[in-house]
Amino acid sequence: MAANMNPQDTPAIEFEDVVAGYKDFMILNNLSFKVRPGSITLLIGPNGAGKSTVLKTLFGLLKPRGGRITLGGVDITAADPKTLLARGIAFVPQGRNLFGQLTVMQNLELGGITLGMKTARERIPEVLDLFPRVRERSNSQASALSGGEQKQLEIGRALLLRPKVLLIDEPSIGLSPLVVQDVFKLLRKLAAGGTTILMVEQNVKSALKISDDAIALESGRLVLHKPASELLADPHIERLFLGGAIETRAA
Amino acid sequence: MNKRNVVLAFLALAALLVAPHFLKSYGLYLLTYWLVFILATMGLNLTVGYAGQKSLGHAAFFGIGAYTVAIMMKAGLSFWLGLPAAALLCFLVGLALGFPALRVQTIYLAFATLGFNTAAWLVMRNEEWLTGGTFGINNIARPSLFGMSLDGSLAYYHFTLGMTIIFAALLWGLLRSPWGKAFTALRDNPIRAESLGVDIRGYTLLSFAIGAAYAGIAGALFASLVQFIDPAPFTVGSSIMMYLMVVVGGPGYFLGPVLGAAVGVVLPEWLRFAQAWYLFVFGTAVVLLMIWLPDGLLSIPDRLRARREAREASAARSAAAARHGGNA
Amino acid sequence: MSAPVLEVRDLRKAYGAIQAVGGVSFQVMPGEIFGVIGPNGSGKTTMFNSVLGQIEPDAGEIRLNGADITGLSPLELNRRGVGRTFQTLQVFGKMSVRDNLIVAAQEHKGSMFSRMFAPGDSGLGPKADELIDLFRIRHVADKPAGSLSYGQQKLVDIAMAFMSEPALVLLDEPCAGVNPSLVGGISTLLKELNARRGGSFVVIEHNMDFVMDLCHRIMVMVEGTVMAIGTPAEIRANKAVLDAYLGN
Amino acid sequence: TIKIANIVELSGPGTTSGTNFKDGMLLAVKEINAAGGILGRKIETTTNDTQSNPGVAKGLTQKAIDQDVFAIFGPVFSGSIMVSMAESRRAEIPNFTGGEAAAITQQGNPYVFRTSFTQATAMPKIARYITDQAKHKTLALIYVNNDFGKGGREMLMKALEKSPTKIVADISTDSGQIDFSAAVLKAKGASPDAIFVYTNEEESARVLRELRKQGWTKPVIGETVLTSQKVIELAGEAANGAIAHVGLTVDAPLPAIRAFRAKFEREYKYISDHNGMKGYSGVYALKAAIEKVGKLDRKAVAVAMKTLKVKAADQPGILMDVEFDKNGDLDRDSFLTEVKGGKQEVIATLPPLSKK
Amino acid sequence: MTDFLQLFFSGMATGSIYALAALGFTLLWQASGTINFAQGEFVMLPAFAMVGLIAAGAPLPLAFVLTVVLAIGVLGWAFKRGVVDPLFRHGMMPIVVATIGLSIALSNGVRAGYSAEAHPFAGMFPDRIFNIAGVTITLADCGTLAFALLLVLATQSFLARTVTGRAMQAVAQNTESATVLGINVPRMIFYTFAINAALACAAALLVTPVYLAKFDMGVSLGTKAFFAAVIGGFNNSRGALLGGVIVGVGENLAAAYVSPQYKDAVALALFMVVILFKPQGLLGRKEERKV
Ligand SMILES: Nc1ncnc2c1ncn2[C@@H]1O[C@H](COP(=O)(O)OP(=O)(O)OP(=O)(O)O)[C@@H](O)[C@H]1O
Ligand SMILES: Nc1ncnc2c1ncn2[C@@H]1O[C@H](COP(=O)(O)OP(=O)(O)OP(=O)(O)O)[C@@H](O)[C@H]1O
Ligand SMILES: [Mg+2]
Ligand SMILES: [Mg+2]
Repeated sequence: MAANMNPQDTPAIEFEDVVAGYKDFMILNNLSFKVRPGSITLLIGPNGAGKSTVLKTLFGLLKPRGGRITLGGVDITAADPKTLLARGIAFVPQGRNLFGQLTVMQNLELGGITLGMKTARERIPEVLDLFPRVRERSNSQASALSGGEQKQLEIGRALLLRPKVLLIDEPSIGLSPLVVQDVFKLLRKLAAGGTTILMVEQNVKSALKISDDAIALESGRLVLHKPASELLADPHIERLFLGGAIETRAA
Repeated sequence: MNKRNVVLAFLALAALLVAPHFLKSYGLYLLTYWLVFILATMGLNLTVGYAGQKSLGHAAFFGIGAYTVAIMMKAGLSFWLGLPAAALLCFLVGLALGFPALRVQTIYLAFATLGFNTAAWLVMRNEEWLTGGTFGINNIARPSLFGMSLDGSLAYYHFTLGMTIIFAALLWGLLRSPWGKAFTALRDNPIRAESLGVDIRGYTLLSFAIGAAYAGIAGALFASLVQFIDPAPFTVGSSIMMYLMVVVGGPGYFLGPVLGAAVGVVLPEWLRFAQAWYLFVFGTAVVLLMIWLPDGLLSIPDRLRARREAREASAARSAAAARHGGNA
Repeated sequence: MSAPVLEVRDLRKAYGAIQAVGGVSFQVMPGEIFGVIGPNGSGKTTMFNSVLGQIEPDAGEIRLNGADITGLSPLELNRRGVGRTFQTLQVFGKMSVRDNLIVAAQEHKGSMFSRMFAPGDSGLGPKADELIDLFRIRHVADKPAGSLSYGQQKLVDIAMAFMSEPALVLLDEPCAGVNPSLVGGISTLLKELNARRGGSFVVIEHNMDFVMDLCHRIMVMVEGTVMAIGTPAEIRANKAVLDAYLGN
Repeated sequence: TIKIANIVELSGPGTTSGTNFKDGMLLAVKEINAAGGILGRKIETTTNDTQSNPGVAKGLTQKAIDQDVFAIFGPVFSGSIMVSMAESRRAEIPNFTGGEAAAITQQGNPYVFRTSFTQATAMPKIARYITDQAKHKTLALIYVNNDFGKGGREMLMKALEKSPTKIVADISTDSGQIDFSAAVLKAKGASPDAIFVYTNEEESARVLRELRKQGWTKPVIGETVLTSQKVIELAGEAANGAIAHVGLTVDAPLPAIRAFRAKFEREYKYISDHNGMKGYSGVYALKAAIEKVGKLDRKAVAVAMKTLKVKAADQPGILMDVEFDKNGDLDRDSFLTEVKGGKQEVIATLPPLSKK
Repeated sequence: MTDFLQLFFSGMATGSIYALAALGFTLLWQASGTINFAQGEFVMLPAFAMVGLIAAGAPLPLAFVLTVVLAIGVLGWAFKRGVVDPLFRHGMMPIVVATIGLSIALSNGVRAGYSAEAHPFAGMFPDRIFNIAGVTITLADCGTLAFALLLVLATQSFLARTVTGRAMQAVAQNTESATVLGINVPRMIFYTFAINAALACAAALLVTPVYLAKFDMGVSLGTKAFFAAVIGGFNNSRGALLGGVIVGVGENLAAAYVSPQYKDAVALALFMVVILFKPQGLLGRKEERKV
């Protein structure tokens, strides 16, 4: 699908020769790729390949040193997170990102701060419906939650925004298998509703099943960009999961 | 230590040996004062910079050391008895102060040490029978070494220099042994450290005790240098100044205290040309220095090195990318 | 029948009205790889932290090789040969990766006093390098651990737990965020240590491929209690477990 | 030129005293220079701040010695003087201190000179007033717990030892203290005939206010500070009625002092306290000594200082007739003052202690 | 008994002064995770601004309003831009040291540039004394206490009940997450320091009649306030009031009934006990779980 994407379509997200990194250490070197609107694109690669860096750069947390990033054709290269949120992008970073000393409810409300409190409060019950575990704990301090509960809360907090584009970094970390299935199903549903999703996952097998396209990164460069189904059907698929295999294939 | 550092160390030593011949007594006094504070803040650097224990009570140890020597010498005992006594007493008190540190961490520890400092100061001020109270202790003699009197300012300078070098070398040895890593582990993540067998209790206590002993030794040298002590230099304010010296110099850098103490002791003297405004200029300089180098003066080489390495690494990465010719 | 390495009896821990762990008992045999699974919030981490002295359990008894270790500090447990990892990243952020690994084992060499005169790496350099290569973090070995990617930090974290080759290791979600190829590596490492030195392991994990492949026995926790303990095959066949946790 | 180093407390707890001392001293230098200097030579001054820290004072004294100054002025805090005078003695440089602690001149240092009374001189004078004139039988003492307060307290107690006046409450307070309700309550609780207050300016003002608030109507007595301009300004109405012995006061009914007060206020936009007068008259004492010797010889000047008698008529800058003794202490008239209607008024002039 | 009551009420009045200054500490800690060692100087500066404006002929209310505006600009905006922004992400140590430097610069700047003298400052309350059952209280005492109470409650409910207040706390706890959620981090930090500046002005208005405007008034005020904040609870604004009153009353009782020389030791002993047994302070919230 991705490979034979219609050239006229405006990509939902486009990286053109993006250079980005931390201070003087450039992780991404002239990275280019496109993401189709309303698709789930899976970003995979070994640890330290630069996957999270891609998402952070896209969301304006790292300023690119070169290249261009566009969102639905609009240049957002230098935009900050606040502007991007206003454009309908939401981001769930890797690791723990809650306000530990505030309650679960307060965390959710802050998640909707760009919506205005009224809208946010209206939408919170919907989100809690998706994650009953979180609902049970809604008055606890966020830091008291278990690892998985915290992750669910974080995902819920981003969904509150009903984003047009969702960037999500390894949602499955810490989630039990049933919840992972639920989350993946949810993402599929969102994509069906027109949301563009760019997801990083190490849980590659299950993630590929719900993805449209897959991008593999290695050392900050793109080593493949294919429809997910092709990858799943690839006879070398098992080898592909063995990280280093990508290297040998590419070489 | 690599070759360049050895050369640098020798140059510095030579400069310190030659400098007095170009200085009058005031310059020499200032230099000695600076050395004393290097020794004291090296101890604090161990506690704060390496072991990450927020201590705002270091001046109390400095004072305990000074008073120990002064009181013992007034009682007719030798400086050479007083010095180890000062070190030992501070070590023990430091060990005791370490116990709150086991219960509370971060800012709460800073509060506790600050309280300790106030308490120590109150005793120095109020127990007049022992410490002379606000009248202080006057005419503290300078020691002699192997029959050589250290009364002259040049002799005392050399003595202080020798002591500073000896104790700096000892600390250096300690920090490059596994202890150094254990202290750093304690600073970066005590919970993880404990689960890996690092005796955080022991190392916390020792980081306080050893740091305090260094302050005690410095205090002993201070008492003999000024030849008069009263409670004024041992207030919480002085502890805060010492903390400032460590942070400005570069916490966790071995030579940070050398620069930090220079900022705290020598810089205000340099700035005296600004007349009434000199402390204003000094305060402003500290603020600007922090903004420029939040990790302290000694982070400059690290910064440069990190920048160079980062450039090389990104170059290597982009070269690799070019070699692979982009997409598969 | 040999005696268990680790024996936990009726362990309980409540936070206010929330019974995080409500009476958990199990035994880990020498040379066993013991898996712990269960839905989010079922009390796995709380159970771990209680066993390891990180938090104080309300009730229960914990025995290591027959000796009562309830209430011992994490330090004591480590000295008795118990290693662990945490669910959250716990590395020494400002130290280099290599130093992270060295400090993880140095305290097992000699007395505190003798370490004052030991070489900087305590002679652990080769061992550290071995693990660095095994986890493919050679290119970042000299970087401060805090500046690594999530997965890389996770690898450092796991490697640290193995540096001193403890007889019993408890791992809390070791595979989270780790690339599949290295998940295999961890699996291989555990099996090898298990076979070579008869080490025992307790592993909390949500990655079912990993758990089912590796573990000899698995315990399923739900709502703070034990739902089932059994071999992977038994667990996979257990209808209740499927409903509560695995799905299909 | 004649170089004089001014080493004073310009920061830290001694700031107010040090600043006054420095300003007074600089004013005198300016005048003398305008009038052609001493023996035709201009005076050149350097001013350095000790941060109220003896360790720094020591270094600064050495700096002054390095610069080969003719005389050193300051510091004011006795701890700092202790170290600075040891250095100046070694270098044989006359040292004019602003300190009032008795111990300073008891060490037999031939190079140290007062610019004001010691507490050993002042306290007996006020004690004499308390016992003989006011006839107070009981006294409560509120003092500040620093070298100044404690030194004064000791001297007062010594002076009252053999008198019928008993000290019935002895209350320590801190410098920088805000709330004096406990101290005043305690003093009142002892129901004395009078309360003696010996603290620094701001604290004195707060004590006076608290005394008024708690309805104390009996006498409040002090030494020098209590009725000073600053305290009156800060305490406002509550200062009325306070009585104090003052060695030097800008409100003395003497033309020389009136003139000084006016000049000082014009120059520095505030009213000098006794420390300003100390610095000012100290420079004139030095001038008198140099002129007496007739050459710039430190040793000779130091010797001359020890028996120096200066009359205000000859040397108006000295402000009042003064005599130095062999210890370097000085003696002269002093005043009993009372605050009336927000102004310090001299109610009696007390002769030098030696004259009675 | 009358004595005791007198001491108690006087202590309350002094305590409310400490509380006003302590409030700044708790606010900054909750909303920016920083400790400002120049907090005392942040009160001293507005005090001098008001002294100056009044000397220039402005009536007190006008002087106060102008001072607040000035303070929000200088102690709020400029401080945030100049010191907090560059240092915020470097953790606490550099900010703490920068504020130490700032406190040296500010107090000595005022000394060198304005005056080393103490200046009297007429408060907004008329000089009135009440005598109730042998206990004397001034109108200013009551007024200060009432104001302190009001400000503490206002600050507390702002932080706890408004979304902006919570967003400010969020920034202190996890700046990166706050950014990701679209919280305007620089603006929240500005609010924090602007409110702090305004509170400092209010404190100056109430404190200066007693403390007197002097370049070093911040030192002792800052220290006492710091103790008060720790005892009450660094992460709770109501703690500032409780802590202030405890320190004020404790000192007085100690000076009267224990030993005036060691009266500071009583506040200190209290302080140590609190730190060791309830480090988060009497009203403070425990910090989060760590593993
Ligand atoms: N300090 C605490 N205060 C209050 N509740 C807590 C605390 N710690 C844990 N809990 C609660 O106890 C329950 C068990 O938490 P625990 O972390 O043990 O779960 P877990 O099984 O490890 O889950 P996960 O798979 O998500 O990591 C959770 O519901 C959590 O909210
Ligand atoms: N804050 C930082 N400072 C310096 N270097 C960093 C920083 N964060 C990440 N890096 C480096 O950038 C590289 C890419 O990191 P990134 O987090 O993008 O990896 P990733 O592909 O997301 O890996 P993972 O699967 O482990 O999450 C790594 O080599 C890492 O060491
Ligand atoms: Mg990542
Ligand atoms: Mg868990």
